[in-house]
Amino acid sequence: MAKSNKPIFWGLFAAGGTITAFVTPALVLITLFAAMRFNMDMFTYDSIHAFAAWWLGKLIIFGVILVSLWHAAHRLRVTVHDFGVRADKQVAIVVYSLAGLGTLLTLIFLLRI
Amino acid sequence: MSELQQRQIQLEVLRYNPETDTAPRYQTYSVPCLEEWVVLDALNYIKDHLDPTLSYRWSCHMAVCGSCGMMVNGEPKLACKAFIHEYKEGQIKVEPMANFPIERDLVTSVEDFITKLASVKPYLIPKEDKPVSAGEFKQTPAELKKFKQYTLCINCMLCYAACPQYALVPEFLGPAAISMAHRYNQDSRDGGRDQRQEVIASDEGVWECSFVGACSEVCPKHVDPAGALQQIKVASTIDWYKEHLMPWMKK
Amino acid sequence: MNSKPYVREVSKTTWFLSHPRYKRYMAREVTCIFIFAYTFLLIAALGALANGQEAFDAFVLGLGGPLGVLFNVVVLIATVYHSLSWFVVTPQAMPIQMGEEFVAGHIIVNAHYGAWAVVSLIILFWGM
Amino acid sequence: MEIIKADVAIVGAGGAGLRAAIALAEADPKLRIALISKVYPMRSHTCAAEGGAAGVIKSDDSLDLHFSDTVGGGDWLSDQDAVEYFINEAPKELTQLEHWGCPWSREADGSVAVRPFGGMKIKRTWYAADKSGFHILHTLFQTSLKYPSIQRFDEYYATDLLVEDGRCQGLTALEIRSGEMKQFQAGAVIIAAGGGGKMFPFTTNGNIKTGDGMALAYRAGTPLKDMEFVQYHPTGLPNNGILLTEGCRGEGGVLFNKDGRRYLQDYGMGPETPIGQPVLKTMELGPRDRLSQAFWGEQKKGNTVKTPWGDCVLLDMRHLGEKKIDERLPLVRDLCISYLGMDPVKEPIPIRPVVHYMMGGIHTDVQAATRLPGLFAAGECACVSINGANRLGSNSLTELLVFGRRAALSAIAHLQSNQVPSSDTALAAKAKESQNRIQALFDKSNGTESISGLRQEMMDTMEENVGIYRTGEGLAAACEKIAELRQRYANITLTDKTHVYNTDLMQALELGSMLDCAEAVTVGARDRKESRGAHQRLDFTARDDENLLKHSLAHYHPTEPPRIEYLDVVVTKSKPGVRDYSGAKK
Repeated sequence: MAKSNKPIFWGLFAAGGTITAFVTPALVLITLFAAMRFNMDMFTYDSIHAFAAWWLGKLIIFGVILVSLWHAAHRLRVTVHDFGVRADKQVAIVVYSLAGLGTLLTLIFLLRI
Repeated sequence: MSELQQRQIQLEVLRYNPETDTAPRYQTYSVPCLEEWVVLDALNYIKDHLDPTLSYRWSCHMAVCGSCGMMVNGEPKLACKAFIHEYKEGQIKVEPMANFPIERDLVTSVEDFITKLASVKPYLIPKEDKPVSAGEFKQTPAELKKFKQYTLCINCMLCYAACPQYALVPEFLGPAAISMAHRYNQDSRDGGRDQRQEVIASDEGVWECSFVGACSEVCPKHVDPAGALQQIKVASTIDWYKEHLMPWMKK
Repeated sequence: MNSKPYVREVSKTTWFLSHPRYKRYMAREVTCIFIFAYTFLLIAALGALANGQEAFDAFVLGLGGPLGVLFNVVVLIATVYHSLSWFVVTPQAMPIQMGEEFVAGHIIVNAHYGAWAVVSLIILFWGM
Repeated sequence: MEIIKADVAIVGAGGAGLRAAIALAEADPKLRIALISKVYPMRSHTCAAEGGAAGVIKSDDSLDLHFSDTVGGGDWLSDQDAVEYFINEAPKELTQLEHWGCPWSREADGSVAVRPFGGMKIKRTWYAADKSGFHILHTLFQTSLKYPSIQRFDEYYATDLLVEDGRCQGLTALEIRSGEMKQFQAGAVIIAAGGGGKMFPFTTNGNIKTGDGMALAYRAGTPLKDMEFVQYHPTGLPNNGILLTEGCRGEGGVLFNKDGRRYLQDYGMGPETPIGQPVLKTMELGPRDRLSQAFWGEQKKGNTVKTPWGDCVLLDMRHLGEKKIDERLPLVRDLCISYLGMDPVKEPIPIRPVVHYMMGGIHTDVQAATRLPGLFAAGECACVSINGANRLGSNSLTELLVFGRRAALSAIAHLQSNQVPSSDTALAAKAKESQNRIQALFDKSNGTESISGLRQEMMDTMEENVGIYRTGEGLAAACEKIAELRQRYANITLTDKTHVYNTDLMQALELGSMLDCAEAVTVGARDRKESRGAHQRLDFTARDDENLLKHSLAHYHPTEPPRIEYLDVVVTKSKPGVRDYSGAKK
C-alpha cells in the first residue's frame, strides 16, 4: 500500500467545508434578498465593485470561491460513488475539471475588475 | 424492589447452515422473557430449551469480551447489552452482523477484521529503547487521557457492521483497525506513526472513510472511531502539504 | 471443507434507504450540489461585475422572479443544513485537550455557532 | 487427518497463553509456535478481570510484605518457593507490560499508580481504571501480532493430548469452523486454558470457562491439585453474577446489612473504620474468603436485604463521589446502571457472593511443569500453587504473566533435551482414537440425556452442596450425584449432527470437561476434613495443620471417582499462623 494523494483534495474539501459553513448561508441570504427585491440598496454594483476592486477584497473573494468549489467538487465525487456509480476516476476528472474551470474563470474575472 | 416481570417475545432469528441450506431463512421462537433480560438470555433460553442447533458466539455477558455482536431489529448491538425492556413490541428480529459473511446462523466470519487489525501495527513501537530493569516509561495522566478512549475498543466489530463504506468497499481498513492505530500514534511512549502511516494513509485506509459517523453511534464502549479517522485525515493532510509544498520542513 | 460462508449483497444504489442515519448522511452529502451550483452563480455575478454596471444590473434583474427566489431558498436550506452538520462534528475531528480534560463537545459546537452568527451578521451588514 | 507440526503448542490464548507465546517468540524467532484457542484471543476471560495486578514497585512496599500477604491470604496452603519466585518476577512482568503499551493508570508525576486491595498490607495493585484484565489481554494480543512465528489457530477446540512414550507430544483439536479434526505434533505443550467456574450456576465466569484445559491434562493422567478450593467473590450483581471489582472497596466502598450495620466488624474484621478512610487488611479490605463467609453469616442471622434475586447485602460507594467513581470505577458504574438499573453514585448496590476463581488446577511445580514430561501449564487452569486456599485479589493477573513466561522457558528447556519424537504412526493412532471419540457422539442416535438438562443438574448440585460453607453430608451427596451424572453423560444426545460451528457439540464436550472437574472438586472437598481458606466445613471448623497442611492431588479414572493423593506444602520461611484481619493486629 502506498500513501494516498487524496490529501491534496481533502485539504481543500475540509477548508471549503469550514468556510462555506461560516459564510455561505449569509451570502445566500443576500442574494435571496436581492432576488426578492427586498432592499434595492443592497447588492448594488457600486458597493460590490468597490469591494472587488480592493486587493484584499479580491483575495477574500478568490479564497471563498476557490475552497467552495473544491469542497463541493470533492464531496460530489464521493456522493456519486455513494449513489452507486463505480467510475471514480472519470467522475473525479469531471468534478475537478468543473472546479478548475470555476477557479480559472474567477481568476480571470477578478483580474478584469 | 419490584417483582420480576415476564413477557412472551417472538424472536425472529436468521438461520443458515451451510450443510443444509442454500440461503439464510428466518425461524421464529416464542420465548418467555424476563423484562431484565438481554437478547442473549433469550438466545440461551432457545439453545437450552427449544433448539440446541442454534449457533452463536458469546462469553462474558458483561459487554467486554466482544463475542456477541449481532443485528437486533436492524441495529448493530451486543446481544448481552440489548435489553428486552427496550423493545416494546412483542417481536424482535435477530440477524448476524451486517457486512460480514455468515458462517452459520448468527456466527459471522471474523478473519477480515483480524487481518486488517494486524496490518496497522497495533502495538507500541517505543520512541526510545529502555530496558525493563530501568523501570516504567513516565506518562502523565493528561498524556494517558489523550489516547485512553481508543484503548477501550473490544474488537466487537459493530462499527464495521454499521459502516456503509465497509459494506460498499470491502478493502476499507475500517473504523476499529484505524482507530487502534490512532491509539498508538497518540501514545506519548510511541514513535511508530511513520510506519503506520504507510498503511492507514493509503487509499484503503482513512481515505475510504466519508465520515458517515455510524461507527461512533453504535460503539458499545463509546469509542469514537469516526473522530479518530478525521484526526488522522487532518494530520495526513498537514503531512502532505508539508512534504510537497514545504520540502525544507522535512526531517 | 464444509464451510460455505454466505455473503449478503448490499445494493450499491439504494443502501442508504435501509437506515435513518444513512439518509441523514446522504442529505448532508448532497448539499454539495447546491453549494457547487451556488458558487457558479457567484462566479457568474463576478463575471457580470467585470463586464460593467449594465451587465451587473441585468444579472441582478435576472436573479429575480420566482425561479431565482426558489433557487435561493433551496440553496439556503441546503447550506444551513451543511453548516449545522459540519459544526456538530467538529469536536470529533478537532478535539481540544486543556490540561488533563478534553473540552466538552457541546462547548466547541456552541463556540462555532457563536462565531457563525458573528460572521453572518458581518456579511449581512456589509451586504445591506 | 491434517498434521500441523510445531515446536510448542499452546492451548488457550488468554493472558497466560499469550504471555507464553510472546516469551517463546522472543527467546528464539525460529521456534514454531502454535497458539490454539477455542475463541479468538481477545474473547478470553482475562478481559473480564477488573481490579488490577499486584507487584511491588513503590518504595514503601517490600517483597517480604507481598510474600507474607500472599501466604497468609492463602491460609498457608501456598508453596512458598513458588510465592518467592512469583513476587520477585511480578514487578518485572508488570513493567514489561507497561513497555508493551498497557495503559496503566498514573500518578501526577507520570509513574504507575497503585490502589489498595483486600488482604494486602500496603497498596500494590497496578490498575488500568477498572478494566485491568481487559487492557492486559489486549496489550498482550496486540503485542503478539508483532511476531510472525506465533501462528494462531483461533476457534480450535483441543480434544485430547497425544501422550506416547510417557511424554506429551502434541494434541488433537477440532477446527470449529469446519468440524474437522487436526493433529498438532509438538515437542512441548503448554495448557493455559483458564478455570471452570461455569460448573456453578451463579458465577462471574464467562460461558467459555468450562475447565477444558484442566480436563485435558487430567484425562491424560496428570493430576489436578487443590480443586476443592473455589473462591467466592464477595461482590457480584445479584441478578446475573456480574463482578463488581474489589477495587470498589479498595477505593473506599463499604458493606452494610439490612439494618445499615457494617457487619464485617462482627466477623473478626473490625473495629469499624470511618467511612471514606479505609484501613488496609481491615473491614472491607479483608480477604475474599472471609468476606463471603461473613455474608453467609448475615444470611443465617436474617440480616440480609430481600431482593427479587435472593438475599443481598449493600455495597455503598456514594461517598466516593461521581468524579472519583467515573475516574477509577467507570465500568462498575456502567454495569450497575445497565444491568441493575441502579447508579452507585446515587444509591447503595445490592450484591452477593459469586463463584469467581478456582485456586486449584493442573498440578505444576515452580517451573510450571506438570508430572507429564513435555506438558506445562499456567494461569487459572494451573495450580503452582501460589494461591493456596484463597487467592488474594490482583495476584491472578500477575500470575498469568509470571507463570505464562515461566512455562515458555521450561518448554524451551524441554525442547533442548532433544528427545526423539515417537513414530508418526504411533502418534497418528493416538489422534485417531480422539477422532473416534468425537465421531461416536455423531454416530449415536439413541441417547436419552439432554446436554442442557445434565448441565443444570450439575450446577444445582454444586450450588447446593459445594458453596461457601460445606458439610460432609452435602459433599457426599454431591459426589454421588456427580458420579451419576458422569455415567449418564455417556448417554447424551447430539441434536445437531452437522459440522460447521456445531455449538451443540461444543457444549457436549464442555459439559464433559466440567463434570470431570466437578468430580475432582467434590471428592477433594469431601475428603478434606478441615476448614481452610475458601474451603469451610461446618463439620470440621478448624484448620488442621497437623494432618492437612497438604495439597490434594486428584487422579483421573474414566469410570470411577478420582483417587486422592496428598502432597506436602512447601514451607520455607513462614510457619502457619493466625490470619488476622482485625484492626487490632500488630
